[in-house]
Amino acid sequence: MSTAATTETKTAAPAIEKIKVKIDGREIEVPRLTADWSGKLTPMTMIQACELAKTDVPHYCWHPKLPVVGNCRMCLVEFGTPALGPDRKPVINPDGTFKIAKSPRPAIACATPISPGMEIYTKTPAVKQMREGVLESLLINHPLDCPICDQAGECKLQEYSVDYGQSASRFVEAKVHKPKAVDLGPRIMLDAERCILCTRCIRFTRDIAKDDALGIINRGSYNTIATFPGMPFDNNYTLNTVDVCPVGALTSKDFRFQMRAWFLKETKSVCTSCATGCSVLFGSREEKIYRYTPRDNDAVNASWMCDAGRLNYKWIARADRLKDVLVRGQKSTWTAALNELSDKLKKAPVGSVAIIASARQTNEELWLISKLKAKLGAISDSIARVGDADKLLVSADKNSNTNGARLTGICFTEMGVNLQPITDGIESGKIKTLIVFGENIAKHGVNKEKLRDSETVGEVVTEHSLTPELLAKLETLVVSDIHANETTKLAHFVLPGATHAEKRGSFTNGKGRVQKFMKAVEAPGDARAEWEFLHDLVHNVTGQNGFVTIEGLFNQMAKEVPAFSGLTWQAIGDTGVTVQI
Amino acid sequence: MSFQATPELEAEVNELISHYPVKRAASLMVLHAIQEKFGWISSDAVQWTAKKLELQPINVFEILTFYPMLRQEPQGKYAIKVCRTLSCALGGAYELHHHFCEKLGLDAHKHGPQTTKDGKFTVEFVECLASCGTAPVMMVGEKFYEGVSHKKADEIVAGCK
Amino acid sequence: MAIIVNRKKLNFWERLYLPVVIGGLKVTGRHLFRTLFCGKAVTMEYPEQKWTVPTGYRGAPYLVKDQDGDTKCVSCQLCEFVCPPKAIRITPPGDSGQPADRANAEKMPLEFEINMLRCIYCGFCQEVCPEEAIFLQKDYSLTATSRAELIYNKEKLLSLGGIAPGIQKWKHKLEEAKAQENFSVKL
Amino acid sequence: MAQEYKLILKHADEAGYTPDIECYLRHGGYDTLKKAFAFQTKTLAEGKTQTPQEQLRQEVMTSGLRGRGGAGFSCGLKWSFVDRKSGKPIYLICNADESEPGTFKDRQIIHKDPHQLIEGMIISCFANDVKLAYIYIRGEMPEGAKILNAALKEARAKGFLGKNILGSGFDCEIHVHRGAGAYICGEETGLIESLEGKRPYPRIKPPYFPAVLGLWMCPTIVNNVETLCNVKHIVAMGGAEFAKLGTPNNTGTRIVSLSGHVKKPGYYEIEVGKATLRELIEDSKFGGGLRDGRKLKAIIPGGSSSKVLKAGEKFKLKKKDAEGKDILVETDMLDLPYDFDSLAQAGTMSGSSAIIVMDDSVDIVGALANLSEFYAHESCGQCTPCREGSLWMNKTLHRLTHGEGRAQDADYLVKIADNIPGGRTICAFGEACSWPVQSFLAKFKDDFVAKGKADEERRAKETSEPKKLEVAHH
Repeated sequence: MSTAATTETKTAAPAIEKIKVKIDGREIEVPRLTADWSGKLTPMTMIQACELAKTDVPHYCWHPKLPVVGNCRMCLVEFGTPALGPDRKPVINPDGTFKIAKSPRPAIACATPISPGMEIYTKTPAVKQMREGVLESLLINHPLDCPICDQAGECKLQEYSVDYGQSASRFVEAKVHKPKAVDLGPRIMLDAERCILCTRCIRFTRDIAKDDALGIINRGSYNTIATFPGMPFDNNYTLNTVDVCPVGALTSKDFRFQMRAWFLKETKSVCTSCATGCSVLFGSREEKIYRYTPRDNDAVNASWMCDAGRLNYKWIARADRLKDVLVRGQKSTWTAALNELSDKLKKAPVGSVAIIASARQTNEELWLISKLKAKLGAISDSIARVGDADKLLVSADKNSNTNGARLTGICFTEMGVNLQPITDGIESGKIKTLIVFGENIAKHGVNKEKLRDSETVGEVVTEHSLTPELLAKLETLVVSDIHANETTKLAHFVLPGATHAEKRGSFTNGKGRVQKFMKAVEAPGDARAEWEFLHDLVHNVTGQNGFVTIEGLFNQMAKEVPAFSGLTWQAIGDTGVTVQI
Repeated sequence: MSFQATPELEAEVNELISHYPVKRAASLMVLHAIQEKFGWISSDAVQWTAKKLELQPINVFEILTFYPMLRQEPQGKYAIKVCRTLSCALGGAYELHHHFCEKLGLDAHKHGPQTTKDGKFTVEFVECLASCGTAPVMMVGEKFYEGVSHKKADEIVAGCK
Repeated sequence: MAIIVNRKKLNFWERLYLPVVIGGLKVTGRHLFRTLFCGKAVTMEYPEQKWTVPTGYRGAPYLVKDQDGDTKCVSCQLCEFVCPPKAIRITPPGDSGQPADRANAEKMPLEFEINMLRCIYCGFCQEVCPEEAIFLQKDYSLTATSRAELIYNKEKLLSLGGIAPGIQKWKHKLEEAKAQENFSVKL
Repeated sequence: MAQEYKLILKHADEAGYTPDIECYLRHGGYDTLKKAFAFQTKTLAEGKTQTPQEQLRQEVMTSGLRGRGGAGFSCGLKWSFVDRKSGKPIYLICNADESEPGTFKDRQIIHKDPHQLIEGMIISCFANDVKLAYIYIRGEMPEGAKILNAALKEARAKGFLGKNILGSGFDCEIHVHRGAGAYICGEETGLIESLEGKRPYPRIKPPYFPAVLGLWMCPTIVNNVETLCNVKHIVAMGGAEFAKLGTPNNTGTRIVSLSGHVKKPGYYEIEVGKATLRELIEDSKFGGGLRDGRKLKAIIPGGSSSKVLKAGEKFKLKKKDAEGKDILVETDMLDLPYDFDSLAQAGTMSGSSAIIVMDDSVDIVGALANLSEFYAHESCGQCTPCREGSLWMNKTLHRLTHGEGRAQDADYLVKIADNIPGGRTICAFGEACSWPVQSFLAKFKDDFVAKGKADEERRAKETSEPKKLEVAHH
């Protein structure tokens, strides 16, 4: 493979010593040290070794990205270590193996470090009995209200009850009742009765989100998760606590009573709210998206995402979506519109066409646009969006594919330098055709001024320099967008596009991570993925025949764009590949 | 009414904080100090404490709700605590608690601290007070009484003016 | 792998078929005789006359209410999931949607539709229901003048379903919780 | 014949002895501290040198002193585990959170002779290079905290505390930290968390062993009040001399707290193992026997969490015969010598040396219900089995004592209790709350079954289902 596309940056980390442990009689070699939740190298624990050995150890409080507390006691296992003789050296059996001294007490797999020669037993009758005991304890005061609980179907209590629990409860006493439907904050609802007090939410918000807002109040069996009275739990990462909650104690108000989890189709995708590009899963049913949840990707977002990004999906199903191909205001067909447009473009003199693409389009689409640009000798640029950044995941750059736009040559390192020349060109009549993708230039203008993102940080309108009057000077205005807006009203050609949820493609995030995303729902009406019609347009105008599949398109792009060289659609995988930006 | 720390309390708290290399460690002692002055710890007092110790209010609230000796509500002028754990129970603690409740017009079967209507007494049936050899034992405020007979109990109540 | 089933070899009489045909005609004749002369009819004048439906009969599924007249369904959508012909369609209430009409059960369907044209009366919905809110009842002849009419909505299903007393677990939970009010956590 | 042997409480109960420093100094107070400071670096036979601190620690090791808090772990070993190479400060905490029901020995020391504790602490601090120490006293002892604060002030004024103590160049400061009513703060890591100003949730071990990652993640020693007082006497009399007190492996003296149905409840200091349970209960020098006309029913020998002993129980006790061979001798429970090892052999423990005596007037179900309410109230709620199990047992026992029992409840309780101990919880509270239930049920099962049966029969007459009774805490 070639050089430009590097996978992970390989630093000469010191080799980690490997040790041998036996898990349920199977020997496995594992590293002695491994990264803990904060990325620090710490001794590998039993649960991590079991994970490597693909041995299931049930757990509630342990989470690979959170500090270890060891309070749920679900991961108790039995173990033995090599017996030491009087000389403090391991005793060797006649067959050359270590003599194992089995520990009389069990250990929690999540906090006990492994040692050479250790044997871990996860399937003994004692372990089985302990798991049953813990599950029974967790369930005695649980309300057992699965039919109304949003977590049902993805609940660890349900799963482990089936896998490790007993069928019947012996409990005949009255349950402990705690507050239900507690409004913890603007996005979070708490049902304290369902809570198993694993403290994952507390640790997340204290150690990851750095907002020490949650705690446990009261004592013993009456312990309850709570915020300080009158202080809402409202940081930008609260919904992650819903993800880490293994039961239905913390639920998202946005998703509350909307749809049962088992109906949701999961589609691997990428969040487009900022340049971070968190890996997400779309939960959709019958062409409707119900939620975003973060998807593990250590190179981008670990296991988290921000609330703003997570809730920023409702525009996909908005009623004002463009559904029809319009030519001069009249409904048309893709074939007719594209043929007419191709003919126009073929005849356009060099330098008479300008392209304003969006840095929210995919790498493949931007690459196809760059082909048009080359053929037409067009001037092109894109529009920057900025907002506030934080220290965890939110980037100031609100465009999801700024780097893609740069790498494909649509814009330069400083995005927006060509906007003034385009404005001047239209003014002087030199530019007769303007092709706009996904930017409402009639409203926002095409100023060099950075655009404050309207969708996520509130409407901020920059000074107009591309007024409707100016746009009226154009011979041809081609606009492809998702929603109807001021610019589409002025356009001669309106080409309805698809959102990222309705097509496949890839983005290059702020750090150069190329990630692909999959299609979750169908685009409404006649709307089509931009790469599909762009492909036709490029074919008609330039005569080049690329690929009609997204895989082929990507692979072709990787061959031609130096930054992507060596990549293939297949090789990007689910978590992406970092390229040199 | 928001919480107002007196200069003395402020000085005492500063002194307490100086006992520890980490401010947070003083929280339990600060809460004790507040309770000593005001009789209970209000929500505003929690926020004041948190600010003083550079913590979040929930950090203080967590410990306030954990310890039964810390009060989230005003209590009577005289806080009577009767020990109920085994040795005292063997020595007649239940009868003693009953006696107090009857005398002060409270419900002996109700759990948790109960305050008389006039706000003079708060009676609580508490866990071991660590003087099992002289059962039954009880406390009024910080004063400790051992081997409390019903007669002695009456005298104690009579002594509370 | 093919399995060869050996047919029983028929003898002469059997190959004639006549004895069987005659046997059948005998039954017909007997019924004819009884109908004409004994007044004992084996058929009935449907729809004026109606058949007595036996217990355990699986007719159309309807939603039931509890003894307090409250909707039992909590919109868990298990019936929708399990329904083989996908006849059931539930619209969950959503966070700001319709609250349940009884205390403590936070949820109730916003809409509940059964397409009776699709329903195959299999009874899976009744079996899967954790709330005992849907029962196959005795209706077997559903008629309408349009397809749309045979999509029964929540209101119709509830009115047809009637009352089915039960344990009322949500009410019970609330009572248990109320008994603990003195000791419940303060927030 | 067993005698009281007063070492720690030698002066405390003397007429006219007051807790102030003048009185303490008149009785030779702080002389041992001076003796400790006078230790010189010495060269051993192998050419190694031993610092005064190492010598002091050696004395404690030689003395065989076992922790008086409950677990009976060797104090010298505990000190030897301390991570002295980390470069972090070492802390010492005196565990005065005396909360085990039945125990009231530390109260005597703190109230009557606080300077003895302070001297023991300063010596222990010196031996372990500790510059900052805390006394964690339970909240229910406000007077004790006041006495200690006054004593610390006096000690400071006399130069026994603070900078450059007695010109030795050693700095040491001690502060009093008050608890607020939580049994779990007696667990050393729970205590550390509480002292740090957090909820007293015991820490997981590994990795948070106090000797390495204790208070503020620094090496920390947590010792009981009586243990630290003993350190003073060990240094005063020499470790070897101290080891002659008591019996081998059970050295020194112990203050036994005697409560319940005896004529003379109270605290008695004895040489460890030099008195049997019978002597402690019946001898006129100690408990003075049961109330007239009453027979012994059961003894809780080491604080409420130790396993109960039933009157008349017999145990096989390991002893050495005349030739020095190990033999098993059948011993009545009352003839068990009161020490760590004998009680351990009898399947229970001497714990915090608190004996609760119950005579035949006791309703054994009620007694267990009383204890279980204590444990349900005191569980911190961190680990699942203990959080849920302790309250569950309490609810069941509450039912049994309120006429709503079932015959099967005896087995039911054991099954619940079996789910809690044996390393399933972070700290020993899991054991503490289930051992009473397990042992009461093992030894008095008939009482429980009979109670449940009686309830069932009564209800059968009334034809009613068992009611669900609410249990709540203060």
